[in-house]
Amino acid sequence: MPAMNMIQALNSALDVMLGRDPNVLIFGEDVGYFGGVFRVTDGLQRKHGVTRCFDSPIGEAGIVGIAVGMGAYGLRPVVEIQFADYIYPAYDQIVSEAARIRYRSAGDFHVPLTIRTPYGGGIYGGQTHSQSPEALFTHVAGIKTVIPSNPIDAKGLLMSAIEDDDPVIFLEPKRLYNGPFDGHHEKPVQPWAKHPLSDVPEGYYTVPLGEAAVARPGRDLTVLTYGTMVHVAVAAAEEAGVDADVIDLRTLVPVDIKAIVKSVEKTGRCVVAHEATLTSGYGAELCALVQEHCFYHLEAPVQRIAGWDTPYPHAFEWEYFPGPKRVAQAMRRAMEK
Amino acid sequence: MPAMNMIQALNSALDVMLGRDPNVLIFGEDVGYFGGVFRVTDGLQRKHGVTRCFDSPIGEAGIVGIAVGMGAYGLRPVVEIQFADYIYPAYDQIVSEAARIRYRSAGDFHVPLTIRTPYGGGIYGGQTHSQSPEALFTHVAGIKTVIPSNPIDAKGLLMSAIEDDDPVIFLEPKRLYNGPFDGHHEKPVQPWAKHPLSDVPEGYYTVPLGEAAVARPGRDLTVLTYGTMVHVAVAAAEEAGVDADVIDLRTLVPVDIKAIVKSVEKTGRCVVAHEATLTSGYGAELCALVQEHCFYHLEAPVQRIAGWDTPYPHAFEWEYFPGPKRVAQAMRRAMEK
Amino acid sequence: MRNRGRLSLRVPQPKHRPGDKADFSNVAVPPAGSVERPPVDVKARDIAGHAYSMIRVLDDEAKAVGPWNPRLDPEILHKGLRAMMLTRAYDDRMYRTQRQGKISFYMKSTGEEAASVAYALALERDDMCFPSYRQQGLLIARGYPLIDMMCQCYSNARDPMKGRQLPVMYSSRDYGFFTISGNLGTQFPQAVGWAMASAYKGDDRIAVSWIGEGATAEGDFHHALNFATVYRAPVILNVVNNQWAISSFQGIAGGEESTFASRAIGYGLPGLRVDGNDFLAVYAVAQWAAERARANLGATLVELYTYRAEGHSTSDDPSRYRPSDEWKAWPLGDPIDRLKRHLISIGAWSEQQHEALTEELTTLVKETQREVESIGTLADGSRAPTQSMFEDVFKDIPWHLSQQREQSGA
Amino acid sequence: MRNRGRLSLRVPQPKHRPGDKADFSNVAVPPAGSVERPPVDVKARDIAGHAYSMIRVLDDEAKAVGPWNPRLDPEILHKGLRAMMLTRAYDDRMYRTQRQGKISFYMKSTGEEAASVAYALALERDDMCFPSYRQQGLLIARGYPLIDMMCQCYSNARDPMKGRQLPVMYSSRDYGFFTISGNLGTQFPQAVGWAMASAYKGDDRIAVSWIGEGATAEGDFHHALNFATVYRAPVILNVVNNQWAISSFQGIAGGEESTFASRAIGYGLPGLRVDGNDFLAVYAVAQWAAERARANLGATLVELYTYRAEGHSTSDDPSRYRPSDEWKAWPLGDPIDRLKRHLISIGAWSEQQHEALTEELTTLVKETQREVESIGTLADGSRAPTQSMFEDVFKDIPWHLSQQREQSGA
Ligand SMILES: Cc1ncc(C[n+]2csc(CCOP(=O)(O)OP(=O)(O)O)c2C)c(N)n1
Ligand SMILES: Cc1ncc(C[n+]2csc(CCOP(=O)(O)OP(=O)(O)O)c2C)c(N)n1
Ligand SMILES: [Mg+2]
Ligand SMILES: [Mg+2]
Repeated sequence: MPAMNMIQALNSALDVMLGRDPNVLIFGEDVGYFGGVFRVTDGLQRKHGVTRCFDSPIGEAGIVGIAVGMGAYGLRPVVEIQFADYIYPAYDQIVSEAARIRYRSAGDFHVPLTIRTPYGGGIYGGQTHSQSPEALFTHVAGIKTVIPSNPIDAKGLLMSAIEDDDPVIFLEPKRLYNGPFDGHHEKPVQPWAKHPLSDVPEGYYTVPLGEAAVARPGRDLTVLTYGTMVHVAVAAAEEAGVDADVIDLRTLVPVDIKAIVKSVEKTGRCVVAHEATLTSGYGAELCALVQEHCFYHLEAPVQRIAGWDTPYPHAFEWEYFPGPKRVAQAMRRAMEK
Repeated sequence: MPAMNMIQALNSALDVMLGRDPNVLIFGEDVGYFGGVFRVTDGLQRKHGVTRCFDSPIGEAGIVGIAVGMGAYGLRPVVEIQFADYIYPAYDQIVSEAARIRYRSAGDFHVPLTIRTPYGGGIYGGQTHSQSPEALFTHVAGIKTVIPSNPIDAKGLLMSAIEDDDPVIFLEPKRLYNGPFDGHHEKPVQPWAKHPLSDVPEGYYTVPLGEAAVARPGRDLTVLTYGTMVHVAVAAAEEAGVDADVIDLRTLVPVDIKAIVKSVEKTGRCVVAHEATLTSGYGAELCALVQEHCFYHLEAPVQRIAGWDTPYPHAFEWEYFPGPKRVAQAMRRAMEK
Repeated sequence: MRNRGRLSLRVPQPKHRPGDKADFSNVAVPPAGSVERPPVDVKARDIAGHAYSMIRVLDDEAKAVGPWNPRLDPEILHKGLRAMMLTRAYDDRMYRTQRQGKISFYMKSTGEEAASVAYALALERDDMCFPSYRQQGLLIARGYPLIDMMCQCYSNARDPMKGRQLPVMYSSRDYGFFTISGNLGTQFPQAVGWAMASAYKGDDRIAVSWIGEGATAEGDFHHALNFATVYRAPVILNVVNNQWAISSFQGIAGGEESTFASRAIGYGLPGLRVDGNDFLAVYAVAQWAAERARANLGATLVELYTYRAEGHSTSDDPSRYRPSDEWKAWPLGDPIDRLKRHLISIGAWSEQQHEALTEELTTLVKETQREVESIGTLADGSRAPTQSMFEDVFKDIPWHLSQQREQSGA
Repeated sequence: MRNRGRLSLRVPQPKHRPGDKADFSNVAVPPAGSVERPPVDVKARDIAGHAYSMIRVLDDEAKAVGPWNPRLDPEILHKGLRAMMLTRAYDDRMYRTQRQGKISFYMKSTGEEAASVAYALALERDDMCFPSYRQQGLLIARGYPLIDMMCQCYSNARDPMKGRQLPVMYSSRDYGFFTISGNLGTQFPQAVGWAMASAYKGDDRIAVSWIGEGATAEGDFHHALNFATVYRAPVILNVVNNQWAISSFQGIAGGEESTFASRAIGYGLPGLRVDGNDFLAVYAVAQWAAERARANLGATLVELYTYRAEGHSTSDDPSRYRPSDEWKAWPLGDPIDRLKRHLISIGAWSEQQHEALTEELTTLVKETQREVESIGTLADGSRAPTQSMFEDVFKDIPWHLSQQREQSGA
């Protein structure tokens, strides 16, 4: 099997799905001839034709509104929002429409829509190319939220998302596109090729939505995380010398509560980590779930590590990014008490 | 002092502020000649003139975008979004613009904007007239989120919000407009006039942002809540026979952490209640804060009571609404363990 | 450039408020038959003038005249008349039902029946409609069971929407009627998306949408026109300019500065302005735009010029913001009355037949209502099973919703 | 209606891709001086044709001709030339600086300098600009310290934005330059709001905004035009049609179906289409629209027809999606070259002077850069104090941010 980086894996998922299902089509800003600013749709227009992968006007609300109508017709549109930071104009069509059409019509209509969008920091993108808006979707009934952390999962989850009959927000950790990243920005970039999870099957397979994975098994402490932070957490565990059970949630809604409970009951300690701003982040939900389901197993408060409650400041990339040092500190705090 | 219901109190706040500050102006859908679909701006156009309180096109994004520009000029616009359910088209202008202009310009510009909007259920409004979207704002750095629960607070908080130099989302519990409501929909509606908190000063005063109030002092258990649910929680405490310390948060961001910690340290037990959907609701943040700040005082898991994770279904108003029965159950659960 | 006069802010005001005498003499009403009917493959720019005129077929004597006369069989006219009258009878009944406290809410389409009924008859049965909340005439004209409409309003056990939506928020895939949103404008780009999908699949069905003139201010109006023009989508986009958006008049939506049909011009789309109370004119325009769409020539924007004869909804009292006699002063009359007079003038109808039909439809609605009430009303407790409120959030119920269903005791 | 041909989806394609020879023979370029200059109180509908033509002043011999000739003093022309040349020199330098890895990102405005510089000179100093990211010429023409611009790009200790924003995302209240957003289109309604505020206060200042032709597809474009027309806001709304939006050509924004200036028509606003590379034409149109706005006659939409000569940003490689010689084939030339030739033709400039000025400005930029680098660069660690990242989220720092500041160790 060829080593693929995350871009290649996502590209392969789209290619396979375009090949399998004539109802799949792709559009978004710059995704057609050019292949997307991160090259995820590279070559798809040439291979599958201009009506299957094409450029759209710069109007995110329009993109999603159009896709909702296509979904109602019976297609499976896969749209790209160029950066997650630009998804807000489409928020109404996502929240009021895509998410609620099945419910409000009592199943008469539904929208099998996938919205792909690169999210997260680590690329000096400043306040409008670094955001992690997942919690703004996990609060909305009727949407699934998915975040992969490696090429194999990225491809398998994306194919599942496209086949899913409900709308899926598929957030791609852009800092992981070209290589795993553990937060050590001072170290040279590693390519995915050296990582076992880059060994991606060429054809069709799926990774089911709603199932977490164990990124690093451990006994002392549970880390609940996703996306780029999975790699940061694994590095932090080594650095803190803590035998952490790092759970890569992969799907945020519906979350794999069994995997969470199993791990926290085992370890009795928990750290929750994400890049998004702390307050009302998805970490708050994880804290709440853990204390609801595992209160009597908890030996210390759940520690949240997250982006600060500020916009993402360009010059303070690494002060903002919740890197391994901060995660390791949280692990130690969780272990001390 | 005259008894005012919440609509009159809010109207009075706007009237006083229009009188005090020529930079205050009001606009929104149907707020001008007609005085708003809930009558909150009734009479203001007649009294203060058409340019100080006027109708706008039906475009929430436009309304907020215009207001951001006015704020940058130096005005203090107060805009109405007719129902909180219709705030999503404006989400980008709120999140990417109003919330971040001070930060991104390093203080060169700021936007003293108040966005008023009726929220919450209890009026058989169905999926698009019942929503509680507060958590979609509490996650966003740079916005304050305020929710009053009675006429005195409503007026005082609204005047503070208008005077505040940061953007404020001011959510008005529409089911409380005409009278306090404890969730007993089968009982006849009580007017505010019979309630002590309807004794509203006619002129100018403020209730500071960021300070919670004790709606019902108690020793056994803390309830953290806001808006309509304050009244539901007080009723539930009586019904459950639990001596609950009901904290009316009033401001969600920045939240009054001292009041929270003081109460939970006293009671050791906590229930969090809101109407919004459970998952990633503001209750999750409250759970997380309580367990972070009071872990070693907690004798039982924090209980969350919230709207179910579904859209608000018209025919199931009272099965959806987290009424006193559900809150009382949660109180008993919190007391049992 | 300095020392200019000071600027001032203009806020548009309607000509008349409660207490004033209604007067529409400012509304230019061109004679019926005076607007040219271009071929469907006309260049949009060559008919820019159509956006400022008004396509009318029925003249003051209720005769059908001019190039837009669709020359319909009386059979179709009878169908149209019946559907408009049934829509009105149904609206009247449901309004009163709301006033009696039996349903929570209602929205009438009185005075605007042609805007939906004429379309329903001009379109193919499987063309897809993306309505706003005031096109109940589409369902009625397409023969959707009245009883199902009414059960939806009653939110009872037979409500096809399972009590999930406010009254009037119908949905029927089988009848080509997209689920109505409470959020204004969202259906407009969705219709364009559906039409693009149809074109993508090499289908021959088109999509049609309706938006209120007030809601054209939403961004989705722009997105719809823009995507429609870029991808040449087979879609008809209607602006129902009924002069009012709750309490604000069409000037607050920009209607005093230009027509809504003229919004098409900047996108390079044809914009047609039509007498919305003229059944034949609406039918003819629908036919023209549908033919254009089906010929792969793209979208048309249509302004249906009409008047909202009643309150915005049962929550509204229009006497608070407009003269109560505006509807009577409205220069384009009543679509039902005008079609009735036309049918009489061609000898295909009579006052007696009209009275009998009115009677028949009133009875039909009453009897349907009796049947609906025998199924049950929300107040009696007839409704979908409680546990159904946890269904259809997703295709399959995830763990957290089944847990919540359990907690709810449903 | 059945048995029609099947529909098909049209996706617009540019005429040329890499490897093709660039050819703009399809671009209609009317002769300079051929478009009428109406009085500023003209009715928008009476100049609908202006949206499809092109206002041009400089003819092929670089002579200023026709009714739009603003007849400017050479002094102003010299100012304009200098500001355009400084903008280009600055852009070139910063681009190279990014390539050297000293700054993280950059966006040039090459070929579009007139779109901002001519405006800056035609407006009053205290009129408020709401730019997108390609109007650095405004700051330069208004005399904003080059060193501060550069420090912003370096995110160093003197960056007025305290390192909070990507390079080029300037802000200066003092110079009437609104803080640039990374989100496209949001500034357009904000400008209208500012203008409405000015009118509300009886002020005489107007607002001006710029948006790319690609970004006109955002809803905010529609909101801006709609609110501007309804409240007759004193604002000038510019669409910079530079033919490209990253990799997608203007047809993807609807530009093949109509002009962007014509979008004004449906709102009842004047829409003027201008040769954006003609300094005098841009100046004249800015003057006209400003006069109209200041006379309380409302907004104007201006399409500045130009060409993005370089990549979208330093992250972009245009040779992947368009012929590399497009810029050379562009029929409207280079705004700097055209103004230079005009000045020479009227005897107010010479090749020698031009060379000397180029030299002077290159040196100025270089010396400024030296000064900036002596203050420091992000890579060296020169930047605002770390704790400042917790400031300006709110006016006052709330408890949770001061706690986080503490936790951060800043
Ligand atoms: C996004 C959104 N904003 C506001 C509303 C509230 N609202 C419901 S109907 C209405 C007026 C609509 O007027 P118009 O579009 O002219 O349609 P009409 O009722 O006249 O058919 C308003 C403001 C809404 N439903 N959705
Ligand atoms: C809301 C939003 N969507 C997408 C982007 C990404 N983006 C940045 S610039 C750009 C192209 C803009 O093209 P145009 O408006 O023509 O301006 P130009 O760059 O040509 O000046 C895109 C798609 C963004 N910044 N904001
Ligand atoms: Mg209307
Ligand atoms: Mg461009």
